[in-house]
Amino acid sequence: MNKWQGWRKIRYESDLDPHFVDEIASIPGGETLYSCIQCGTCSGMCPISPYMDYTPRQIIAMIRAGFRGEVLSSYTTWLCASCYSCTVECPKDIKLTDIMYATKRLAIRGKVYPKRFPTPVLAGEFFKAVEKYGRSTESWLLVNLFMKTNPFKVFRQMGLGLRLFSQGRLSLKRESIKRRGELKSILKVLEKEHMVKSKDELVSAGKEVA
Amino acid sequence: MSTANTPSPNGKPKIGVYVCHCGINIAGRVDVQATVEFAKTLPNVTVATEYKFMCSDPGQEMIQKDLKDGLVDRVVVASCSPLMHEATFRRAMMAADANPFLFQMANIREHVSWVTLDKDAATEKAKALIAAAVKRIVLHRPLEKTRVPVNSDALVVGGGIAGIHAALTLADAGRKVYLVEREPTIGGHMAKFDKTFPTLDCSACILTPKMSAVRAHPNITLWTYSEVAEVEGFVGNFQVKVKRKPRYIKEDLCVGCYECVEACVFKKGIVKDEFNVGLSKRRPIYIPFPQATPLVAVIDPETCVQIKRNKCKKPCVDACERDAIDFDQKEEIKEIDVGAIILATGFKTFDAGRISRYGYGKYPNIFTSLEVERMVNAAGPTTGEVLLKNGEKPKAVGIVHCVGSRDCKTNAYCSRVCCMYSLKLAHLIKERTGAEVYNFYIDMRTPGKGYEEFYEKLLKENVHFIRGRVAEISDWATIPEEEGKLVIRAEDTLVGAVRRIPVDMVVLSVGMEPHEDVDEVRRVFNVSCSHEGWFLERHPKLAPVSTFTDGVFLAGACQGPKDIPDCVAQAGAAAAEALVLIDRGYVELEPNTAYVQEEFCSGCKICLGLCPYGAISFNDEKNISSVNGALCKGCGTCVAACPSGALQQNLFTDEQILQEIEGVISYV
Amino acid sequence: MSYIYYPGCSLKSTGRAYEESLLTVFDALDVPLKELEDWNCCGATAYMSISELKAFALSARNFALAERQNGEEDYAEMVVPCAACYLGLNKAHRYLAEHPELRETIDRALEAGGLKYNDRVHVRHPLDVLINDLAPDKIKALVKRPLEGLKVACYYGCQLVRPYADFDDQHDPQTMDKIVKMLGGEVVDWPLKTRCCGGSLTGIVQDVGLRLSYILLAEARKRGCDLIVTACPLCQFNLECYQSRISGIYGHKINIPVIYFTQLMGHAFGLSDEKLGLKRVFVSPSRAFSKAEGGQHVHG
Amino acid sequence: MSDDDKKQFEPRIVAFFCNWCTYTAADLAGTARMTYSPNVRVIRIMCSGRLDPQFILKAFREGADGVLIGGCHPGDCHYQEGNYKALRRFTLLKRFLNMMGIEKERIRLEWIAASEGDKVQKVINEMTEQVRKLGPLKLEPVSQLRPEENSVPLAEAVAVIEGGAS
Repeated sequence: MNKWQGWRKIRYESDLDPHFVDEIASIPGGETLYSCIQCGTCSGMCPISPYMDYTPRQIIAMIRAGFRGEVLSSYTTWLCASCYSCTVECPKDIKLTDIMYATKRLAIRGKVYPKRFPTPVLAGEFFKAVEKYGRSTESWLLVNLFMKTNPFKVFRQMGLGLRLFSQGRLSLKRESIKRRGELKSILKVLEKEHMVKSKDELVSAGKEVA
Repeated sequence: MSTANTPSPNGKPKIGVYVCHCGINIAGRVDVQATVEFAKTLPNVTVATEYKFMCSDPGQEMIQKDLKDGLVDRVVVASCSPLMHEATFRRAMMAADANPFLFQMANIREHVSWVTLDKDAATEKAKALIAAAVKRIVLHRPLEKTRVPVNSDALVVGGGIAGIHAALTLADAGRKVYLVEREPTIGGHMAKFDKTFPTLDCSACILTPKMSAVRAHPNITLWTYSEVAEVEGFVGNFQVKVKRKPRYIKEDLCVGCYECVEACVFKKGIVKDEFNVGLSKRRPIYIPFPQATPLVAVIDPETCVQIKRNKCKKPCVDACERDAIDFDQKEEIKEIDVGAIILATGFKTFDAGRISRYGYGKYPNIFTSLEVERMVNAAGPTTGEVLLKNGEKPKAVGIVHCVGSRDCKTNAYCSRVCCMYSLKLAHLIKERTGAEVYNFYIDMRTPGKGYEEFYEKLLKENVHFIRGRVAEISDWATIPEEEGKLVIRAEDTLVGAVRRIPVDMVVLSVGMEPHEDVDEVRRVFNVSCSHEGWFLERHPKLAPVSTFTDGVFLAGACQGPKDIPDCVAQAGAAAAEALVLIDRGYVELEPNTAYVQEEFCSGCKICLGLCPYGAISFNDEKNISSVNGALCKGCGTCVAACPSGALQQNLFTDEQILQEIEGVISYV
Repeated sequence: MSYIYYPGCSLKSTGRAYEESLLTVFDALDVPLKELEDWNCCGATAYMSISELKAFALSARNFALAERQNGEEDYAEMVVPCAACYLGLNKAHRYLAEHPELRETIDRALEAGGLKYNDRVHVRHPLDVLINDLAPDKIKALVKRPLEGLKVACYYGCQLVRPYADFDDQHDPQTMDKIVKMLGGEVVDWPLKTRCCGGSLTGIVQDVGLRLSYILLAEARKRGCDLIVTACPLCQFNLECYQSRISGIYGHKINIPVIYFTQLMGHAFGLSDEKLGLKRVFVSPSRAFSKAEGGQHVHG
Repeated sequence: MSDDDKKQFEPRIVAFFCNWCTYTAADLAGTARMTYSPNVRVIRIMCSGRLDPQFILKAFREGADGVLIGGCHPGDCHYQEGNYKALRRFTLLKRFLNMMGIEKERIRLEWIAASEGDKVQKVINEMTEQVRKLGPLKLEPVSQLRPEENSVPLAEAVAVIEGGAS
């Protein structure tokens, strides 16, 4: 964006989504989200917040204010390494790591996550493998990942890879469980269900929606 | 007696039902109209009407008029909780020459309109409660309150600023006061402070005169190093047992000359000095501080060689010209009778060690606010200097707010005083050391006279304020400038960036907590606690210093975090409430006592063992039990136990309750 | 007490050494570990990002299998060495107990697979078992090569003690420290015990991931430690395998062996490097070890 | 609310709350505007120790589907130990009610301190749901019993218990 246009934009209430917070809060234990006092402990504890486009605290403020687009397309949730230091130290017992998962899932559902950013891709590949074989095979996971994001990386990682192979710490043999059918039928049940409830789901569940 | 007072001469009761809107508090959820129409259909109801505020004068006058006009002889008011306004309406009845116990309240606010979402459901529930009241009141009989004289002496528990002020107020009013303090001296936390916010006037200068006034006052009996062990009796007539721990010094002889302390075989301190919160050490025989009241030495049995092993040269004894030292002193129990009790047992500070990421106890230069209060005190261990453990002055100091406050893992509440004392300490530290001072806060809370102005003063003094709760404190250095420092990591939420701030000293502004033994204490005095452990006032707004036990009042931080001005104000209020009780000279007891219907008593004696107050005695020739109304407190346990139903309880007879049950269920 | 062993995907590949050393050491302590039959992925981090529900279902299947394998015993003690799996399973365990709505959904899913979970599982970490189930002197008794003079930094990582583990302090954990002391080693005090190593970011968002690992390695070195012990395959991988690249990127030569606490135990017990997977390392601990042995006689 | 919600069974529950703890807690719940199900009707007694077993029978006979009793926590009784007496009677009465075919889920004793408004809310909601699941109380035996009939065996039983108390 050009400097003279200014970086900050006025956010119009009509562009915001007042129910965004209710959706996020619908995860188990999510209701504590409403009691955030913006103290910043989460961002202070987070080892990665300096690299995020919004600090975890800002993400909560934006969720509460209904900045759906900004939150779901932000890099923040995809940089979260799930170390849970925010969750452990939050004075209001807000399950911030779970909230990050929730935003990740919404971002994927809404296809608004940062494209070509490796973490969502990794998640996708991991998911597919486990869905199919019940276990993940690290070698294949990495290969697929780099093919999808940046093929040249494969070569940069090659040295490391070979060394691991030589030590028997990587192998191309597919890990898999025996009773794949059993797992398949279990996961099938959950195909249509989501932990984060959309506004309509909330209303039909008789929850009070702001 | 007026006609209204003798209920329904023709045997037919005339019941008036008055439904209160309480503005929209009730009318907002309950269809008052409907309840009135419903009440009209109930048997024996002669008047059923409504009003915006029944407790207001016009409201009361409505009732009084109907009573005077003989339209009604029994009154049901459907409004708030009886704990709120029963007394009000009973007074109104009396003013109209009606017996106040021909009255019943239906609680359709606290128990209905405020707790029910659905309007229809609320209205139905209100109807049920009204029906119940109407059914039961038919069986009410006129009763007289019994009057019991009040003992004019008072007991104040706790010798902090609140207890001191309450005791002096009562004593100045000419009442005899017993002031009981657990520690060897009175003064409490305030005695430890150097300055007080926001005026920065010297704490000792305003407190010590009050302390010596206590000592000197002819009406005050001061028992330090003592605890209340037992309380019996009831409002106006408490029997109290006070345990006086042996201090191994004859209080009447000791003049506090320090000779014994100097003479002790230990030439310097060996145990951590409670008064200096561990920043210095004291000897086994000691005087807490030079202005201690009483200025009397005390011997700590845990460390005194003579008391522990009975082999010491006892130089202290030789040193004492007044022979005040007495190793044979034993614990003694004092028994006193008082009419009123004021609890002013105060608080303890939060144990900073509980938050491991703040490194208290791990890094030497991390202090609690109370420790720094002692440090900045001219009479303290560093004679007023703010020093690091190595004796140097800090160049940068971080003050961390809300340690043990506003945190669901420790204490969810705000401790109310930390923001202000942190500002005070920031000012004093800057003044004494010229260091850069950083305050880390979540919200600045300065609601008080001159408080916001004090905040502004600090802003102008260029103290740094960072809005962000500290995440971590450690000696982990990432750049050369951080080497050898304590690094405070927090998000500056106003900037939106994480900051690492290297400092030499950290002050943890610890919050206020109830004492550990609060549960035992409250049981001694029969008062309740909030779930945090603060003593519970009778009503948060209208009875802030009363408790649910008549005659027991609250003052100071034992009721919740408070600063000095609030403690003093509340202590004054508690003293005034106690005086109201004492000066009236008598208390009227609720006539809800038990009585025996002799003709039904089978003499099975079951009731005898049940009464906790020994109010029931057995008449052998008549072979029946009888109840002493003066001793009966009206719990009704014996009544429930009586197999032949001979025992009954005024205002809660079996029949009245059975009627009430019918009322709440089968009114339609 | 018999234990059911849940390896998780990493311990079958990059973390093989962890599995080898764990089984060997637990054998030596004669605490048999029996692998969970047909176990599946725990539903870790990456998976959760797509469907938390399915992630819980994956954990639930493992619980159901564990109960079945456990037979009549009232609780299946499920030993989970991988920190990520431990967290994933522990979280599922907790949530299934605390959130009936979720539980109901998951039960339905399991049913479709002909399985049932009856809350008869305990999720345990090896550290938890070693410190809380074993006789205190049992470990000491086996030490043949005490680690005298060896400066060890215990690195717990994040997911092991946070947020659902209840066997250790979440900010300043102690169990691994205790074990190192039992082995005669010296524990280096450092404030980064539980700071995140970068997790999967090291591989995919390297500017961030590798920096996090670098911070840990640099501080460990500064505190003068000879060796870092971990209890997590990913932490071990990040801190060890990327060491040379990290040294390159940040122009700061770092060469610290990073091994599993089980490998360190095995070594102190005098067990062979092969059995402990100590041949599968990038940075060899042998120099550190020899420092410890400083001339004293070495048994078997 | 959907139609079948409207149609759902609304149990009638009578509660006996002691004046000093539970009744006060209920007031607190009100002051704090904690909404809960309207099915419970509270009757105030000075102490849970006043609770005469016949009150509970009466309530059921009058058509209550459940009875809730609230007293001070053990050790907190305003009258020293009335709540212990209540507990004793409660335990016995439960057995009796069972004989009469009244499920034990229909009667509940809770210690609720003056500060525990939230507990009042929780208990009342739970109790309502619990009783709703059981459905309306259908009880021939009780309706046939004359008050004087049932009061005799009960009184004796109570006597035994209280005797044990003294």
